[in-house]
Amino acid sequence: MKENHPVPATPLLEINGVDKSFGPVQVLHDVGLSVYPGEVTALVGDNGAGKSTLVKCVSGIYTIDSGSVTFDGNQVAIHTPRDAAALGIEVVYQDLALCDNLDIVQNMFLGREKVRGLVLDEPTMEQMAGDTLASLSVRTVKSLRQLVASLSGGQRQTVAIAKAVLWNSRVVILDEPTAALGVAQTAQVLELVRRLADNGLGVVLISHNMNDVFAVSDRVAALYLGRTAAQVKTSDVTHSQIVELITSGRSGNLGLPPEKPSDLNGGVIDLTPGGVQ
Amino acid sequence: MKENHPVPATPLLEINGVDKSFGPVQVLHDVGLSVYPGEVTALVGDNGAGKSTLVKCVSGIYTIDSGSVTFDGNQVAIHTPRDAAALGIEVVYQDLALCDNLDIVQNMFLGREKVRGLVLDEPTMEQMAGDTLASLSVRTVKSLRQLVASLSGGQRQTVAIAKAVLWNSRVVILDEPTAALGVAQTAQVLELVRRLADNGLGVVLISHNMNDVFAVSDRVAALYLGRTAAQVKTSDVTHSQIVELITSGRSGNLGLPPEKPSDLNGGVIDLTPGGVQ
Amino acid sequence: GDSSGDDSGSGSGTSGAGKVGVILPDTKSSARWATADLTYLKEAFAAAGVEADIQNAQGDKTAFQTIADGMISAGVKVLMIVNLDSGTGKAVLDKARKAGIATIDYDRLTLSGNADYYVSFDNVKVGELQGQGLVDCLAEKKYTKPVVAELNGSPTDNNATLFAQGYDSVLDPKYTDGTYLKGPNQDVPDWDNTQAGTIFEQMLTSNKEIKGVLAANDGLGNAAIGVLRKNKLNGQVPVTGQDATVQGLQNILAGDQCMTVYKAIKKEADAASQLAIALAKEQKPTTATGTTKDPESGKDIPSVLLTPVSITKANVKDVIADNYVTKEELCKAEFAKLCADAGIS
Amino acid sequence: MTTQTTTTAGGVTVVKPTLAGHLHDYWGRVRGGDLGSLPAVLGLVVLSLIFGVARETFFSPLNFANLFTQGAQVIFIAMGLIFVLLLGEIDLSAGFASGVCGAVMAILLTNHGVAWYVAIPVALLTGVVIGLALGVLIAKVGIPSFVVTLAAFLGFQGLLLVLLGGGINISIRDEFVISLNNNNIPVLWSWILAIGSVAGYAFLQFSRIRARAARGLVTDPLGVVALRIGGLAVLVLATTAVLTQERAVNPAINSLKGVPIVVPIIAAFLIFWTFVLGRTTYGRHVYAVGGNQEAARRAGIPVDRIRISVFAIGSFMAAIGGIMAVSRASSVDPNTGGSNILLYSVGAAVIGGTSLFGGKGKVINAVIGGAVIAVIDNGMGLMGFSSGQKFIFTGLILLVAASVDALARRRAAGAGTR
Amino acid sequence: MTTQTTTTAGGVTVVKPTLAGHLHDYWGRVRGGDLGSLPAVLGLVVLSLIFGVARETFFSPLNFANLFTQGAQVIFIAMGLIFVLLLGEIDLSAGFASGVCGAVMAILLTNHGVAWYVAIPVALLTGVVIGLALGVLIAKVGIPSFVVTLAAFLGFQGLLLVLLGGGINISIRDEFVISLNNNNIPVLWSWILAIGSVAGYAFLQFSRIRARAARGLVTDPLGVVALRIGGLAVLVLATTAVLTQERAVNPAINSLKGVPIVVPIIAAFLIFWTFVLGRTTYGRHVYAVGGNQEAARRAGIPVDRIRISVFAIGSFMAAIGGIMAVSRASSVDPNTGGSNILLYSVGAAVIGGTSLFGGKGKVINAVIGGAVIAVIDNGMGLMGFSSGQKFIFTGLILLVAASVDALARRRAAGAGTR
Ligand SMILES: Nc1ncnc2c1ncn2[C@@H]1O[C@H](COP(=O)(O)OP(=O)(O)OP(=O)(O)O)[C@@H](O)[C@H]1O
Ligand SMILES: Nc1ncnc2c1ncn2[C@@H]1O[C@H](COP(=O)(O)OP(=O)(O)OP(=O)(O)O)[C@@H](O)[C@H]1O
Ligand SMILES: [Mg+2]
Ligand SMILES: [Mg+2]
Repeated sequence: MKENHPVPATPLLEINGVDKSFGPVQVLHDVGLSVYPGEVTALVGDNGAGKSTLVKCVSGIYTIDSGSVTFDGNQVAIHTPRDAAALGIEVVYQDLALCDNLDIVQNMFLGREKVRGLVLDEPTMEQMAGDTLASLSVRTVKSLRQLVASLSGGQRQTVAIAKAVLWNSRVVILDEPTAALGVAQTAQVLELVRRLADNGLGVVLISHNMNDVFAVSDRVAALYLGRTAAQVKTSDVTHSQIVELITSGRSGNLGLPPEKPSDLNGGVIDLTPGGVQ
Repeated sequence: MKENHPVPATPLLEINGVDKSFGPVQVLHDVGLSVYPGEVTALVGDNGAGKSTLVKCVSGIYTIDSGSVTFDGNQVAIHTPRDAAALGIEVVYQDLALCDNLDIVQNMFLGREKVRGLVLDEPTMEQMAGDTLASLSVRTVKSLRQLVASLSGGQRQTVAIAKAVLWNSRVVILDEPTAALGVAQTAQVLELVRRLADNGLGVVLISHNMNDVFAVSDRVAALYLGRTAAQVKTSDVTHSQIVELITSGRSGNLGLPPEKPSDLNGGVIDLTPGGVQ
Repeated sequence: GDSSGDDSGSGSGTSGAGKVGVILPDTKSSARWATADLTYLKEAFAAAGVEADIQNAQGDKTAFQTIADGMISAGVKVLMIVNLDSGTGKAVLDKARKAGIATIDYDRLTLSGNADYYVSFDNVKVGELQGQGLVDCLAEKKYTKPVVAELNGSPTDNNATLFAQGYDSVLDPKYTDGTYLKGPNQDVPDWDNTQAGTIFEQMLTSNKEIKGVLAANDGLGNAAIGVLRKNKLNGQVPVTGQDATVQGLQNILAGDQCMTVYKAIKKEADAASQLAIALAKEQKPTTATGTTKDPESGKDIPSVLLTPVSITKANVKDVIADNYVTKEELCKAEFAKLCADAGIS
Repeated sequence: MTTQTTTTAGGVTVVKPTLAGHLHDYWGRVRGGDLGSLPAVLGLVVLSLIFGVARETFFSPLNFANLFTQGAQVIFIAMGLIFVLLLGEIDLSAGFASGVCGAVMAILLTNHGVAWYVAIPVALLTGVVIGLALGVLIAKVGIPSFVVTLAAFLGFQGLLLVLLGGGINISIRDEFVISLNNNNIPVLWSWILAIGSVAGYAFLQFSRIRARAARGLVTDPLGVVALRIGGLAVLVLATTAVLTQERAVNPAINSLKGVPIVVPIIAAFLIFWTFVLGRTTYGRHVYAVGGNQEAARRAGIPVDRIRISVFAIGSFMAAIGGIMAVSRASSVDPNTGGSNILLYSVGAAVIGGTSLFGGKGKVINAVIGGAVIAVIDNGMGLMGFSSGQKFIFTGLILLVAASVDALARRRAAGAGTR
Repeated sequence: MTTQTTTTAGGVTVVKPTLAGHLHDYWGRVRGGDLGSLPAVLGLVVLSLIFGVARETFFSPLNFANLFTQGAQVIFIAMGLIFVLLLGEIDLSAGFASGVCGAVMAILLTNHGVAWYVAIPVALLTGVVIGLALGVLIAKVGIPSFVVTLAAFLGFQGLLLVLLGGGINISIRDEFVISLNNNNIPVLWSWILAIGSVAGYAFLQFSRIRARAARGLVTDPLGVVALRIGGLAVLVLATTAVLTQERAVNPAINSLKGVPIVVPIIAAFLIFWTFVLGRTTYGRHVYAVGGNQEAARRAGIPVDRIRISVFAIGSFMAAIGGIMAVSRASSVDPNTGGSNILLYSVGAAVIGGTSLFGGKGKVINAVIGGAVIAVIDNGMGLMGFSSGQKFIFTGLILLVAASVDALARRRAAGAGTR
């Protein structure tokens, strides 16, 4: 599936030196990430490494404490999700964020409803939603007018994905999009991810599944305890190297310098007996 | 990891002919499932097949419309989660159901707090929680007193799992427990699942990941559109047979009889162009 | 309107007199407290050069006590209260007495309160005037066996009970001897005019024969008149009132209301402020010539008692003459002619 | 049961809708606990029967007409509150805001001799400004709405006293304003309006079917549409028939017939706001913010602006309620909008089926719930109880009406949708 | 910054707590928007300064002592409401429930000549029964608490009227009851209680440290503990010092000094309920049900029973509030517990930092919020405004106090914890 593009010179989205604290807890330390058009960048890291936090910083849900975000060569300030959407950044969040009191179609078009004059154009929306869901192998939805509150875990996830890919965006970020999906649906989503990149979009895929990462990604960026451990071409690394980067932040000459625990996260509890330190 | 037990004659938990409707929509049709002590039973099925609904019926969150649940040879009526807990059935739900306003320790001991006289015994609980989390490879929690609202997706999942295995139960049901987990944590959880079964518990594992299913399960039960497609020994089937059971409800001589669409789910929309019918 | 207590009480006023604290009850039972009493008392104290802090408890007993606490701690020499109920009134008076403060019951007697003085209109008398007024108006209409509806004041207001006592003493004999038929009789919570409208509308719906309405004050009267007007019955069904408000007087001029009761509040206020001023100057008051017997404790309280006046179309001009209501307010627009007809110039 | 399937736009196969299928689905939903306003309507019927048996005048046309004018203020305030409640917020100041707006109108009319077509817009504008101010404090400064509107509740109570010069009543004489909540539409026009509205509804239904059919989408079966139109027609025409009866206390003196003017005003606002909530982007966003504020924010919805706007709508509708109250009392006093008006209004919305936690509710809830409140108030007025008994019975009846609802919905618990 | 680590039970490595670290963390939390009751306390200080500057009597010992007796009813009702609010429910009837319970006591005392030690328990029992009834209707029948308690609000208002025979006042003469919210503790005993409570707190703190240290768990550094104890000591002793001043207006007639009796009563309930919420299984379950009812249900918590119990606690505390109100007024009338008492009580809880959406709140919030309300009420009383102005200013000041809170918490938005 993967094709070889000539790597474009400038990244579409570039994040540099981002710090982010929640109260006394610093979660991101000087994190960087580059997303190139036409490529799938896999963002990997252990649970709690800070992947979702980074995504939320980029999409305007959290404000960053320091650091810069460059889009298309221009430094940008993203304060709200509207700003991100205006730039063409579309995100599938891990905590899906659907409105339980609305139905599938209403959720998919939320914030970008189709109208005819003043009136909502329900038929058009219903049609477009049906088409998109069908392309994602959704087969068990009872009705497009079902409330999302009553959907199964996987169905909810599909709605969230479908919602993000409905639009003409330039960067699509997917935070563990296949976590709850069945076999067929997972395959469809991975194919979709690849197709988006092939259409020239910048795609960021967060996943804990190394098979998926190696199947579709062009680059891998690894986070370790809130720091960028490495960003490399997928073809340059092996499966076990990535796993090492994820679990210890280093792998051979890749990764962070040897650690001094007191420098890392101020208050990390090392729960594994005999772990850090 | 898997060991060969002599299969016990009677299942620990047996579900027979369960129907469940939500208003006009029937989600489970005449579903059966047997859980044997000392075994891991994998419950598989496509998104929206009814796995989570079945689990919730067993754990007393939903009341079943008809059918019977037999525990340890006796027919039982499970009306509330308390009833299920009293029988020794412990569940990790897909929609984790943690109290966001409580911290990790408080969530883990919710409903079964340790007390000394009238007063909560916080030190004991903190200690036990720490030990359990450590055994699940949790390394990035800032403090055991962190509110679960501020945990990452994987950290929340770990807390939910840890909560369920803290107790001396007889049946443990895990609904997609590894969906959000990192590589190391996933391995730990699978090992834990096997260990629970080896200790004589009945374990039900719901997963979309066939590798995991084959790695730890003794039996596989497949649901297709709310019906039991098959319940077989894992060693008797192949990877592709299971996938076929999941996606079409049949595989060779296994599975449901050829379908009549009007018989299945009253109002299923077939969204894949040219699908059912 | 504002009180004159603009610098904190150090105890001594400009003329060497102590400060006076006045607590008025509410603004809902009657408009007088916020308008008439406040103005007259303020004027009287200002004229005498006595510092006064005048506040309104807004019908809230807790607030009433809180205000009293504040005045006592601000060091007033005289405390004049219009109690919301005897219980809180007594609590306040007791506290004041313990602090060595002279006390005056204004308008309402605090049972067992043992205030030093009492100044009031007779509220039962007010009710009697209302009852008599209605009797007169019904006689004028020459209805036989008219059905009379009663729209009482707030069930939580003790004065409403006193008014009812007064008018029932006039009406009950008429019911018993069959001259009048007893119609619906309901209380209006909080003296709420909107609710009064609904309550009266329902009275009229359930008993279409209502020929007279005993409304406890002008606001309630106006609510009843509104419903009557909708049914084009205004003017044919006499309605009573109280307080001589602009609204009530206009309704009287228009012929929709039969009477109101005018309490020369200025006289009451002047009498009370004279007492207070004397006490503040540590003189013995000479105006309290009468006495009132506290029905609970049986004690005689030195009193100044004033008489209320019944107002009909014929003597509306008296209210103007008293400057209680100005001609400009009353004789606006379409009322100019009616005023002239009533002899108001 | 065998179901026929049909194909709709995009090649999607769905069950073919039939009349029987619709009824079956509805019954399934009802059994499953999704009852809409059915229980409130049931409660209304039960209450009416009780009062009707206890006092025969309850069912007289006069009393029926009174119901509308008596309930108008609460219904208008509740309509506005629906928007606020949809966001999971509360507006404790709505009652006194209606009083303030009513007082503004009365003062302009009476003290300044301004014409109604100036006074009413100014009062409405006052409402909008109040709402905007509340909304900004809540959305931008971030104070909880309970506290802001509690402060406003106190503030407006004071403002009303100050506006009314410390507690006097102001009477209004303007014929137009008084007519709003007192007079009736002539009988002929009553019928024209009634028939026109039914015809309009039928036209909308059929044109919707035509439009969907033209796009190849699934359409409701004709039987269902006919049932809907028929139901509405019966309701509207029966109401009109009753209200066009002579109902004067003394017909010799004064004829009283026709639909009260306030009825079409309520209907107009009901239709307008239902349209806004159901068919416009704005309405969709209100539901979204109420359902999951974070999801709405992530979808790029300007959450703060939506929040401010619902308070503006709330206070605007409160202003209309205030105008109606002043019209009915033909005067304004410091208690206009006070007493139980606020609690009754919120109660009307909640009894009608609106959730206090946001995301769930319709404008019709305000009307149905308001009707329940008005019926209780009206019926209690006919019973001739003492105040104490009246309060107790009102509470009890409210409880009974709500229990009908709650018990009907209890099946929902079994369906796991509690 | 280099942090030292230490090992605690189970071999878990954690950061070693130090005084500096604690302060740093606290500052971090404050910057991050986790302010606890700091803003409310700040608001209290600001308000006191304003009133103190405007009216010097505000700071007199007499006025200070008045504050407690004036605020008692609201504080007690608010304490009970905290439990109800923690579940995301509301109790609109708490005000009148307090009135009813007060009336029950007064009737027993005055009309039936019963002794206080019978009358008070009966009144408290009445409160519990009321709460249980409300709770059952809400939890078992499933009617929303807003509707049930609105009905109860009306019902109790009526019941109060009926109990009081249609509107009369009942005075009480019982010295004990009157003393509750009017009299003071002798000066000697005031000091004994004050010093005893500080010593008790210190003892608890140290024994906790010893117990944890004995189990090898992390303990708070001594500096932090000393700061806490010292802070409490300053507060308690300073208050006692002021309250033991002679504060009679005319000491020759009557001496007035000592801590008002109501102060230790408030303190006792504060400590008791704080213990229940923070250190018992029951309290934990209340938070769990408030935070996520479904999660609590799945954890096997008897959600319905918890729900019923909080209403019982709410009405029980309302009964105490009612007794205090009757004590202070030495009488009961149909408006006891009416007026703004309810809104003030809910307002006190919310201003103190309790969420209306459940799961977040502490009993101390009721005391701090109640103090804010009492200070506003007390200060406004000293200012000598007209009623209209007073309402307006009360509203404005409430708003200002809440803005301090909201603006301080706005930083939380930046930290994404909005
Ligand atoms: N609001 C918050 N307040 C405090 N800490 C937080 C908050 N949100 C996240 N954290 C902490 O920040 C760290 C990073 O969280 P994040 O959700 O970014 O992890 P992640 O890499 O997405 O993990 P996962 O793979 O489990 O989803 C975690 O340790 C988490 O506990
Ligand atoms: N409360 C409900 N009301 C109506 N339909 C529901 C409800 N809950 C679930 N469903 C429907 O029931 C079907 C089964 O859902 P369930 O959650 O059991 O699926 P699942 O097998 O767990 O799927 P997944 O793998 O995606 O988690 C789905 O089609 C879902 O839409
Ligand atoms: Mg994540
Ligand atoms: Mg599932």
